[in-house]
Amino acid sequence: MARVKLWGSLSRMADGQKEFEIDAPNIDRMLTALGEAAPKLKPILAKGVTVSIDGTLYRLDKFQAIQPDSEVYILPRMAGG
Amino acid sequence: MPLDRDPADRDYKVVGHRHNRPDGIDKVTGRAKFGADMAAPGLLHGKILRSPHAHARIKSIDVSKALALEGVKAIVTAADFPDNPAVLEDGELTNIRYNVMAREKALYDGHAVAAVAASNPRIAAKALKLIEVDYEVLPHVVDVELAMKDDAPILHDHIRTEGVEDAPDRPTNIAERIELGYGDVEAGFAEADVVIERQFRTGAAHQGYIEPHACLANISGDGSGDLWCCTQGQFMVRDVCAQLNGMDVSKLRVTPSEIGGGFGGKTTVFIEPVAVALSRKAGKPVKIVMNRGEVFRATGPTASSAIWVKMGCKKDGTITAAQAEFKYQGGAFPGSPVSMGAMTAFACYQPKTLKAIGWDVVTNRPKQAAYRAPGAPMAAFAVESIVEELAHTIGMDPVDFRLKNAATSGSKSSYGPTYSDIGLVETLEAVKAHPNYAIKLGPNQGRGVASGFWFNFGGQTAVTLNLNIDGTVALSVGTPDIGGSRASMCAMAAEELGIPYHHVQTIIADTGSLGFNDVTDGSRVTFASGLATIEAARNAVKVLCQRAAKIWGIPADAVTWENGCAVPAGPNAGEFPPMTIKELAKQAGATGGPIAGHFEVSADGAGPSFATHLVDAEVDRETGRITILRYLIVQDAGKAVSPAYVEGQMQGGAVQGIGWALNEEYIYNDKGVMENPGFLDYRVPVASDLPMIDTQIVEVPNPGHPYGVRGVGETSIVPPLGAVANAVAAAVGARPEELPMSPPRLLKLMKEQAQPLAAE
Amino acid sequence: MRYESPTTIDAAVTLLAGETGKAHVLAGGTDLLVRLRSGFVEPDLIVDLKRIDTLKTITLESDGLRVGAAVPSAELNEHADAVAGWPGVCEAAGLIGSTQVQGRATISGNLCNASPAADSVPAMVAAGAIARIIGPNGTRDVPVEEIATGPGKTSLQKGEIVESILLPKRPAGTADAYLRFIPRTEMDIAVVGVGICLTIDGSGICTAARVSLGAVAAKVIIVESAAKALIGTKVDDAALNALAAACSTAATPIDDKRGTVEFRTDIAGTLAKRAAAIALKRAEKNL
Amino acid sequence: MSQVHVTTKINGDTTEYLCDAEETLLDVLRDRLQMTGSKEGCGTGDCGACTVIMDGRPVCSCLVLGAEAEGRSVETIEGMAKGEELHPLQRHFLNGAALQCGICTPGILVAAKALLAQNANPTETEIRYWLAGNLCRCTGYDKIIRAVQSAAAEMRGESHAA
Repeated sequence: MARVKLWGSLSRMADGQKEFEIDAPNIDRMLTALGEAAPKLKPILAKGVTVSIDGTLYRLDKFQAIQPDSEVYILPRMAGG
Repeated sequence: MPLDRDPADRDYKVVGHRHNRPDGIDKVTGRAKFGADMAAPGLLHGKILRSPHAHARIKSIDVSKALALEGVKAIVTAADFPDNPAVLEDGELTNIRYNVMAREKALYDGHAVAAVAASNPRIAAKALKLIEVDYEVLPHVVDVELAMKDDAPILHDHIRTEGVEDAPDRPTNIAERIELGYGDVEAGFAEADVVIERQFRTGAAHQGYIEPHACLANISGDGSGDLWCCTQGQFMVRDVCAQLNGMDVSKLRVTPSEIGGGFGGKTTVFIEPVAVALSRKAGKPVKIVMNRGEVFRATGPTASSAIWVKMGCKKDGTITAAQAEFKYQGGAFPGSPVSMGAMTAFACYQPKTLKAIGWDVVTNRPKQAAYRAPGAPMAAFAVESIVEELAHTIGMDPVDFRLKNAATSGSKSSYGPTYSDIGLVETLEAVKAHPNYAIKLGPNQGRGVASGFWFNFGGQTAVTLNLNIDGTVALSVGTPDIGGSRASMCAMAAEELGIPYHHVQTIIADTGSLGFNDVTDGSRVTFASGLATIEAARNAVKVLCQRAAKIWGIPADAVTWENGCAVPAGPNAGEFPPMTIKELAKQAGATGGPIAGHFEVSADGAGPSFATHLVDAEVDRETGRITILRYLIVQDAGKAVSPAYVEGQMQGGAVQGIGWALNEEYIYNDKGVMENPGFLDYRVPVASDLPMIDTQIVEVPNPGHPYGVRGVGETSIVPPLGAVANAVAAAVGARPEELPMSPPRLLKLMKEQAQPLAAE
Repeated sequence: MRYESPTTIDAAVTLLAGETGKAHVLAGGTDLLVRLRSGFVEPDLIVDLKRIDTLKTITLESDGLRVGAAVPSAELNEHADAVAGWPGVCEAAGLIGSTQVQGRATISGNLCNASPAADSVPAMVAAGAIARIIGPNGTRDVPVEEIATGPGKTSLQKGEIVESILLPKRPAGTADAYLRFIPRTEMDIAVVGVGICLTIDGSGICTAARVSLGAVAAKVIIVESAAKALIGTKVDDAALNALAAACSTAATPIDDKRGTVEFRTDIAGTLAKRAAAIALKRAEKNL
Repeated sequence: MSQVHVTTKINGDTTEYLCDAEETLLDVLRDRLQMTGSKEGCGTGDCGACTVIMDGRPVCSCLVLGAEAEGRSVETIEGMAKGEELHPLQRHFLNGAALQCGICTPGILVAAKALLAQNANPTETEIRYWLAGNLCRCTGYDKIIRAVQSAAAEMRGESHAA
């Protein structure tokens, strides 16, 4: 079970819950499970988020593997200049 | 893509050495073709009519007189960009459509309202004057805090604040509220021995690239065609232009020109969809070139901001609490970089508790575009100002104070995730050890330090490497070269293939020749196109080894690649003299066909970058003018593939930051009209304003890249605002809270607050 | 639009006087072309003065140095007599735009452009420069301070051209200086400009002075009270402070993108002090 | 509207063209003569990207009418290298990484050439002030100044390192 932590204001959309234990093999499954656990998050997740797995940011790759002991953060969508 | 091996063990033959850029000769001889340098037979010239009002309802547009002028071939307005599902389903695309051509309202001074194509630029200019627009001028707002007020003029009827529990039931200019943090900041402040809070403001700075936006569209009667333009992302231009014009993406081919600076400002479209629409309507090629006034009035500056920061620390320097509120206006549409401002603000440190709130606000200004580390420099200015003040207050050396609190490899970042290998501490220690840190200062001089952070990104990337008949290599990448990246690609391909640097020629491919690539942004190119280049080269090497194996009649896995040659893997593989890449290239047709390698990836793992800047400044106490005496940048590049170009990125970013700190800002009059849309009064630094900019590259390898490369383009603009402010504060004994620190502002500050001697 | 490049001043005057539409004179062109391009002016005729040989010369005359209307400021700054005799005017001319602009811009054009912030004008005013005007009704000599009447407006009549500017000869112990304030080091329009010309006698007493301010009023102004503050003094600290106060009092600037009323008022005094100190040093060498 | 006929020398070659009275020399160079090496960054003389040398002086070609070039001599970036041989300034800019995007480079090279023609040994400050009218947004000027210094040294015969 990976610990999935919500960045700042996202937890508002999860009724204040900041952390979820989710068993998912990759980002895509994890986001689906998260959306089911916190339905208000679904539109934000659909708009696009950045996922950090053990400190590495993933903006695109939805099928990046998540290990059971991974630290996962859901961050806002980001762009650079 | 993980780091290959300990870089200390690695002896690079090409990477890390200094090479001339492949585009260099063309650029020093005037041959390089930039956006405005292309012509076509029968070319028409396009010009754009822009709103003179900050906020106005467009009641009607009458183009009949303009259309009747001899030489005018086509006119387009918003009606020529009709609704289609691709646009309507994507909020950002809808906004871009509105931004490139005003619809029911003009939302800022300079907002495009109509466009003309005519047989020469002078006729096009005349035609613009004949277009009659009936405006109903509306109240406007350009200030971020005024725009947040309940009675502010409202730009969009549909905006309701996202990110708040009880979304307002009426329109607002506040597009989004964001929040992040951890721990109990009140408890953190209670634990602190010193608490300092201040309110800061920063002006809107423009990317200020010297090349105005320019493009040439040539669309045939069947709706297919070509577009030539200066952009940071030809694929983005293709997709957006096709979608806004209701074309199949496959019908538009976009070729990127040389790009005369971007800094984030060319990661979106402005004139390109308009040129496509005009060309299609006129049936002729149409070129649009912005003038400098248009660049300032209608392309993206970055956000202006109002930032409140409060921080507390113990006497030993430990930061116990950090709290901030960031208000960023991003112009007429949602999307200011406030969340990145909030996330980067404290990313250099490990405050025990943290709470940050951000507001994304719309105002009657041009839609902001990304500008080098979007959102981060102004946040760092505020935070680094307080950090420096805390250090002085507890009597601690400002570098030691930063070292005490510095984010380290394996520490938890202020925005959440745990850092992998990072190099902040190394930059701080290098600054402390640098001779500049020990130089004695004279009267009215001050020294300032600031650190900065940027995430760095990867993104979608495709690279193709083709072996030529003579053993040289043609490398195609899809990321426009804005900082010397072609040189780095040549170096990485040559390194992998074991051939000389100048045997690789890198080109930026058009959209018809290569798979999709995200725009050049987020300091991603040397990292992402670089790792794709390395992988493409490795794929080519596999093919080369197979061909050698075929020729030698041994198994493919019995061949390895060394120094540009196929060689038997060991004594058991057989006795064959090394076969050079040239010999293999020559026989390619006979051994199975063209030899190539390619690689496509959504690159992640870019690895964040940190920098620390050290600046000495002198203040003329009677006029408020600031002189930068000396400037040092220390930055972690992971692995500097092309050290000279890494230094160039560091120096260029620092000087842009100096400009932002000292003089650059959008100035609006009471009608919401920009007063300084030119290089005369939008004051970017000139050569005589500056000293030499000293650089020192630190290399803490990024574990996410085969060579350890990190992006370097953006971090360099993050520290200078705070570093310069800290130097000025030290020189005058009063703290600048508003940027730019223009002479009138600084003189006023000194009169009101300054101590006779540096007292901080 | 027509472009004409006559080779005599009479031909130029005839062209300008005979034009029924809008006519503009092109000397250096560094302002006119900007306004032309922005559509701010739409002339029917442009008369280029640079083919008129007599306007391209700098001549040492018995009563001073005559600078033709087509002499670019870079050339003025290469002229040894000009730099030695009128350093303030030359340094002001050397501040107009960039190196490239100075290769074209002329002090006559700077004068006729009638910008209150023109760099060379306060220096010329302080130097007591005289503009020679040639027009359909003949030639007249006019003090340069009488040329501009307001921003962009001059006292020149239809068909009249500033043919040259005379920098009058100076008595011993006289020197000038020009200082301006800009936020950068180069490439800006003066936020405040100060031109000062002063004369000292053998004992170091200031016997004559002219002080002129730019960018603090609708046109470049002469500040008599500031001159009085210097005359009769050794240009010591007390005199400099009185000078500064007089300049700040005389300044009636506006708030705009380049500076505030408060800032300009303040800086006018500061710059005047600094310019006077430079002029004094130069004057001491000229004794 | 009749056009103006102009005969002028560009990079040593006698050149004739017709232009509208309103057209600038920069417009003529770029649009009529296809010499696009001179760039337009501002059109108001504030950036220097269009710098050419006219009768020995560097000028902003955006502030010169095409018609004014009659009988003059104009040097542009296209005339700086002699065949394959780069001008020392070009070579030092290339070797010293004194260019990034390259849009300001032609104007800076032409302006620097004019500087070295009148001052073979300029100080850092003299170079910085001479080039103050040439904006560069990429480099922070450091490597540009160094390249001008090293090219000047080579041209004085002090150094052949390039």
